[in-house]
Amino acid sequence: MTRLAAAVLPFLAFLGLSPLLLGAVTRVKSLFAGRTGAPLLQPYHDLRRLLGKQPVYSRTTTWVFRAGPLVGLGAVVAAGLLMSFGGAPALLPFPGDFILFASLLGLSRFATALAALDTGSSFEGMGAAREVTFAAFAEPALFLCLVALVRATGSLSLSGMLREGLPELWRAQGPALLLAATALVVVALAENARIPVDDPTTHLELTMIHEVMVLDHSGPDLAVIHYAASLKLFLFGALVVRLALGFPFSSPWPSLGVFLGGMALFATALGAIESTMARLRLDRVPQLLVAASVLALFALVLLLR
Amino acid sequence: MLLLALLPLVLAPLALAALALAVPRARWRPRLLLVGAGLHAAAVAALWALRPGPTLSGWLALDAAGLLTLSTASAVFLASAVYVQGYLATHPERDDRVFVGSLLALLAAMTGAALAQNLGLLWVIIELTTLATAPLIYFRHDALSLEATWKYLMVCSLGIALALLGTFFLAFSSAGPGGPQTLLLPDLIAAGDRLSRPWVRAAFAFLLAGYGTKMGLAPFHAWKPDAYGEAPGVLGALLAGGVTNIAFLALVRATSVCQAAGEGPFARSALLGVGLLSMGVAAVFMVGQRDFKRLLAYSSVEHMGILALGVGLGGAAAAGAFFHMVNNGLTKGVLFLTAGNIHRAYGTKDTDRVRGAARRLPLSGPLFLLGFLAVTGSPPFAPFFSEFAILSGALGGGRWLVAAAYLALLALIFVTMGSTVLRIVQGEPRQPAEPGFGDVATTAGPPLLLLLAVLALGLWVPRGLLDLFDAAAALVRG
Amino acid sequence: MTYWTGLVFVLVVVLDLLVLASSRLRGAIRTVAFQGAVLALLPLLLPAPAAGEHRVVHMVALAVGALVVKGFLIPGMMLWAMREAAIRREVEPIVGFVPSLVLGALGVAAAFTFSGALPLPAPELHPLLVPTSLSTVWTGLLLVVSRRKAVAQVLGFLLVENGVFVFGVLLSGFMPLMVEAGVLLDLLAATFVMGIVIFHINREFASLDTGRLTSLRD
Amino acid sequence: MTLPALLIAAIVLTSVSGLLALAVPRRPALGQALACAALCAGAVLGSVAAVGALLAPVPPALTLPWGAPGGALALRLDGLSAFFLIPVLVVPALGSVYGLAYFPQARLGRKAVRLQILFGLVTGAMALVVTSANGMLFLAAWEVMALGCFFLVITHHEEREAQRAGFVYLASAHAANLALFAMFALLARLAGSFDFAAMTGLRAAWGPATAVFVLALAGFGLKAGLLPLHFWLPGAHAAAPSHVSALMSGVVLKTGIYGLLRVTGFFEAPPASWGALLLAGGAVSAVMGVAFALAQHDVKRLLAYHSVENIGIIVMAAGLALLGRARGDAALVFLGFAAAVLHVVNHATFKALLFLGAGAVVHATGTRDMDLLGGLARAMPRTAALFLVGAAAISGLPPLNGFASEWLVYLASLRTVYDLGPVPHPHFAALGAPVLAFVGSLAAACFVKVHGTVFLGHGRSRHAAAAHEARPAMLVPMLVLAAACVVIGLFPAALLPALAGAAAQWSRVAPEALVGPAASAGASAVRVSVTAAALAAVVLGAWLLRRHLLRRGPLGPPPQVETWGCGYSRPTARMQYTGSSLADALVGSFRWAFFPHRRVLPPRGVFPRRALYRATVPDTALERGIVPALAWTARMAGRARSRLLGAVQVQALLLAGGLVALLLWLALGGGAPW
Repeated sequence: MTRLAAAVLPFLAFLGLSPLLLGAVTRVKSLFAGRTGAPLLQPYHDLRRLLGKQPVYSRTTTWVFRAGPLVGLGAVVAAGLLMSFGGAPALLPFPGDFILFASLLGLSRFATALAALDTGSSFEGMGAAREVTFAAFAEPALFLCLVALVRATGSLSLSGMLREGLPELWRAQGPALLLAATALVVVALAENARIPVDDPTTHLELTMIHEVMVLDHSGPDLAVIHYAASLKLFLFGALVVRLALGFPFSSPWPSLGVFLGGMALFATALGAIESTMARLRLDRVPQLLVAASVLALFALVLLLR
Repeated sequence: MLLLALLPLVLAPLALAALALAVPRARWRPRLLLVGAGLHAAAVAALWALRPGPTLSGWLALDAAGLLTLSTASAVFLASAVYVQGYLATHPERDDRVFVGSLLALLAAMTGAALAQNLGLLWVIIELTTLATAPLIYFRHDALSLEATWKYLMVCSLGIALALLGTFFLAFSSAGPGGPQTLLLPDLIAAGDRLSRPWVRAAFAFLLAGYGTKMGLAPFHAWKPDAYGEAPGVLGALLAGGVTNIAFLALVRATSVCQAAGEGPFARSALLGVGLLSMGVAAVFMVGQRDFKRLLAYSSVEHMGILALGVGLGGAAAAGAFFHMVNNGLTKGVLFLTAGNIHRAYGTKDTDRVRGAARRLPLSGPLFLLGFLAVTGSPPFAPFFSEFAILSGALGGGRWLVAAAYLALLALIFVTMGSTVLRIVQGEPRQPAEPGFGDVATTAGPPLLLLLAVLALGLWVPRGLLDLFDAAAALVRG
Repeated sequence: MTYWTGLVFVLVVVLDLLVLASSRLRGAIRTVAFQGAVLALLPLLLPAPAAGEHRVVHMVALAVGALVVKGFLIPGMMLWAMREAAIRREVEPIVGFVPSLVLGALGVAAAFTFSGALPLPAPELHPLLVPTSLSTVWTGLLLVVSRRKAVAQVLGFLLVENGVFVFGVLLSGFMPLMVEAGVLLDLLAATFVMGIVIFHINREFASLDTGRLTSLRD
Repeated sequence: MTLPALLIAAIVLTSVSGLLALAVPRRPALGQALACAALCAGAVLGSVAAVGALLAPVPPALTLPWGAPGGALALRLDGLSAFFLIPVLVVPALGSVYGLAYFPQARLGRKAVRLQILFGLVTGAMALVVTSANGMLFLAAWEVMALGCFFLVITHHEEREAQRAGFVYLASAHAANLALFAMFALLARLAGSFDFAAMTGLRAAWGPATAVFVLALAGFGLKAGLLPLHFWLPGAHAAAPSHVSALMSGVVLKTGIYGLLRVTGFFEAPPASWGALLLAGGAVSAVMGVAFALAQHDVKRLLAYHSVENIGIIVMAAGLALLGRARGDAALVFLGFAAAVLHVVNHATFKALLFLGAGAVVHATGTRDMDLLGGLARAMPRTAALFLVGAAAISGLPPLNGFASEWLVYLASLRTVYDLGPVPHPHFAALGAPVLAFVGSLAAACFVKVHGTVFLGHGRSRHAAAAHEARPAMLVPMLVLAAACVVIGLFPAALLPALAGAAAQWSRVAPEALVGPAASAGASAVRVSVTAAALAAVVLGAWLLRRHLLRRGPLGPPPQVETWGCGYSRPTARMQYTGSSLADALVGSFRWAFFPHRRVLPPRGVFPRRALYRATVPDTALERGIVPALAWTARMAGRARSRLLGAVQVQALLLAGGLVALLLWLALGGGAPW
């Protein structure tokens, strides 16, 4: 029973706390800007409000438009099943699960981008184009990081990679892991449409990526999209935190606490980055991602040495 | 009895030729051709079963190589004879007296050459084929065909004169003390190293130049595109399926004497070089060729080169060369006969103006395409298997460079020939069809049958035929 | 006998060079005819082997046949063709007479060199035999290549045949008469056919200039 | 009936099935239906034989005498053959059903009859190719297939495009054939026979074996469309009727893969360099294939380039399997082989599905230019949905079959960096994983572009406006293929034991050594299925929730409005993002490899009237490599052909010169310089 709870509870935390993570990031940014800012739980209010609203659908759209958010959410939740939060292994770990993990995120992107194109709007087309373009560069970087981790840990599953022997590894292969972690952070920023790749708060349609793709979604659909976005951020946060913290967890419960603390740190760091950096010009984004790939490749080379 | 078997095969067509010159009614003459071809084919078929021994004190005899050449020529001639019935019907204005007579004389000459075992006699008969074909090339009686005839006569006569010199050289080689003093092939071969080797080598050089001219090997091929281009398609079929094979046979005979005299390696490497050169020259001249009959002429140069290459490689490749001789003869029959049909239907042989042959000639067009595929060595047509045998021979002998050059040239030739052939066959015809020049049974049937024969040889080669190729190759096996 | 044979061979080579140098067609035809006649006499000069009666008949038949064909029939046909077709007399060289002669001389030299490599099978054969034959063949080829008129090319062909004939004569020892007769008949027929074609060419193009015959090319 | 008899029945039945189209001249539709039924029956028989062979302990085999020199009618149905045989028969059968509506004999007459005959012939020849156990038989069947495909490509031979594509195809097929001639001649020389049985177990010694491998790579690579030998492929696939494209892309290309696997399987312990070469070549093919695909406007050309990509992935997997054999790593052998073969099957299903879907679109709209289409999901919703399944599958997205096989490729390539035994592994192979990820995300981008531009948004031209849903005969094959994509994607574990058996036969590794890796991969594959189920559950749950919320809503059904134009109130269809603009940034990063043809009419003046920008990206290998090389050859040949040759004097000179050269050579000793 305890084991089951130890496995399920982190997953529930993932489902429940991810909007909070978003709230925390926003809060940190407000603090940096010298404002009080919205309450931490504001994302939950937003979601509830959107769920209660009546949606509006364009005449141009088809079922693809309506299915997009649902598939996007489903994929991210399913990816959560493979991710280890806290000290416990994931719900469904298996060798090679990280490939499925990345592919599920790809599925979510695929669905969202198609839904955007279904509106026939040039703005949303633009957003979809940017999303798929940047993803194409982010994906190899992500995989290079993961291959480096496979090499470092000798495990093919996310849970295995992120649990066993990480502290010793940091001692032995610190520089390589640092490189990989840095690359992973860049990928996380790009995948989640954060600064410096994208600005989630901007309202200039011509410069946005993720936000412009969902311009036509409204009501419950928009709620689902926002929720899925927060889940995705949480997933990447977990990946970074689990890699960066790298200390042993003897028992599941304290480790969950430490993990959540780590996520808070992640939120703070993210807020700090977003407040101190400017958004990159769009055509520079691939360069950033290629640079991340090069870092990860370098890490891999160090590990293979 | 033995005399009866071989000699009439030569004399009967000659008699018919004389009859053709004498018959006053133009309507009957083409029928004579049918009679001659039919009888000849039947007699050749009988030869397969009977295999009579030598006659005229060994001057005429039937060996494996001769039988193969003779059978190919007979088959192509039969197809051509049927074809001529339809062909002459579209040209009622031309006098066919000389045409039919020459064709029958050509048949007699080809038969004689296939059977001749005396090299002097062989030369005389081959010179006769030159003279018998000259009027056929001039059949159209216009300036261009006249030019082609002149070049053909001049170049071939010169070449054949060199072959005569080579033949005399060979005789000289046997004239020394202890020599057999003969031009009879079996005696020369039996003499072996009693022949004078320098003379044998010199003889082979002259015979290669001479019979190579007749065969159309580069650089002795210059007459070929002109003659094939201007002569009626049916003559192209006969030249490519009969006369050039006869010349090849003569070269094989010369090679076998060289072989016996211990000069086999010399002869074979000369053949190899000339063979590859012919393929290369053919490739160069096929690129961008705008006259499809000349294109076929260069294809003939290429395949003569392949034959020379096969004999030059020796061993298994030589058997492949004999197989290829049969295949090439039959396939060229398909190509030249259909090319003649296309030429007549469009009134031009300029590939820029011939389009959509498959539409306008629903049989000849596709047959032309299939003939092209067959001749370039696409399975399951028979030439594939013979070309493959030659390739295997090259690789088996460790001749990597030769194999590579062979493959590269085959590929290049396929591309260049294919681009022209496809342009002709595909698409929509630009002008409406000229009336009266469509496919009829007599003009489209013979190539169809020849193609079926080529296909059948690809699907199933009888054991006996394979043995025959081996027996023929044994003459020149190194 | 050997002395006379040698003289004949030298004469044949000189006649080769004379053909190359002649600027008039008739003269060239006559020279070739004369060469053919000289060669026809060659069998009679040869050492008679111990073959007996049969051989003598053979030799005489060959000499007479060659004399008739080479010395009279063929030149007669060609002169007739020239008259009938009203062919102009000039030879019209592509390669000038002097260079032709130089090339001819070079060919003769090369023929002598080359024949050095070929051992004579029988000691009684004259050493000039092979070089004479090869020189004549070479001159014939040279004439075909370097002259513009169709008639001159036929002459070249005849020269080549003359060169080849030198050998044929010497082989009469064991070459059957049938073959030699066939060779001569073929030559006659070939010249006849060529004559017909020349006639047609003249009718078609109103000229015998082979420069007109270059429409067929790639 | 024994398995060989079933197989022969299948081959004969499929080969001659097309002739039935002539059976009822009065009722062409019935004739076509009969031919189609015969083809389907043959496919069923053959599939039964294949399944039986997979279950049989010993591969069924049969040998009959044949008259061709060195040839024998030898058939053998081992695991490799069986896995290829099923798609090779089923995809054409489905294509033929599709043809009932797409290419009706009743309307098209002789053209359709010809196509039907060739369709069956090619199918039978392919079945023979993948089951023959004799080199000569293989070559003969191979060429029948190649020639049949040529005639299929020039079905519309009155169109210039088809003529050119057909010629390029024919030339490359012939070049491939020549390479294979030489390869089999060498193999026969090494083995002493044309029988595959004799060739099995050859030592991979340096020299002839390398030559065999290089020739196989050239010949089979040309057929499979491995970059840069893919140049014939886009044109041929675009010009052929769509069910022919499905046949060619779905299965004909795979015969090249089959040949490559078969020939490398002959050798004992192939050198690691072979595997490395295949891996590298496959990776280049995959990346450049998808890059070229992104740059296309023509939906069928685009799909054709995706074939190049997927062939690249398959070849990568095959290379990994060879590396495994070189290193003696059974797990790598299994993963690589299973990945290659499974991806072959998968690509056959989803690529056939996509081509059939594209065919339905072309049929309905009359154009292949995606930038003229749009919004077809409303006119043809079923086609759109089925196409979407194929698009997701080819992008390697879970839970469809494309993911299952690519997952195995990932595992195989990662195999070289973890859990290693004592043998040194080539670590560079692990770079296959990021390459695959790159390829996968580019493919996803490309299919976002295709589906988004063709089926979603507004119609961009009158072509799109005239669209209609595909006929049932066209939809049913697509449905079957889509179902196959889903089923294989959900239950890949079911196929792994059979793949392990085939891998053991292919590599001659002891079957027991492969059981462990297969079992562990199978256990993981089950978890993939569970995750997929979870995904489906969440989607369903969210859908139910939304339905509930909408029902409860106080304002009635959701209002239908115009798409919000960010304040712009009169949007037109032409303002949409086109496929070209969607892919522009990605295409831009491959600018170094593209040589686009541009037609630009820039806007001029204050009130520009008409402006135009049109860029097409032709195939670099064809337009910058092959065509210029051939043109150069033609120019050089033209120069070599002197006009002087027309003169009889020059012809005689040639003769004399040839003779003099021969005599000179003789005088110099007459030795052979070669």
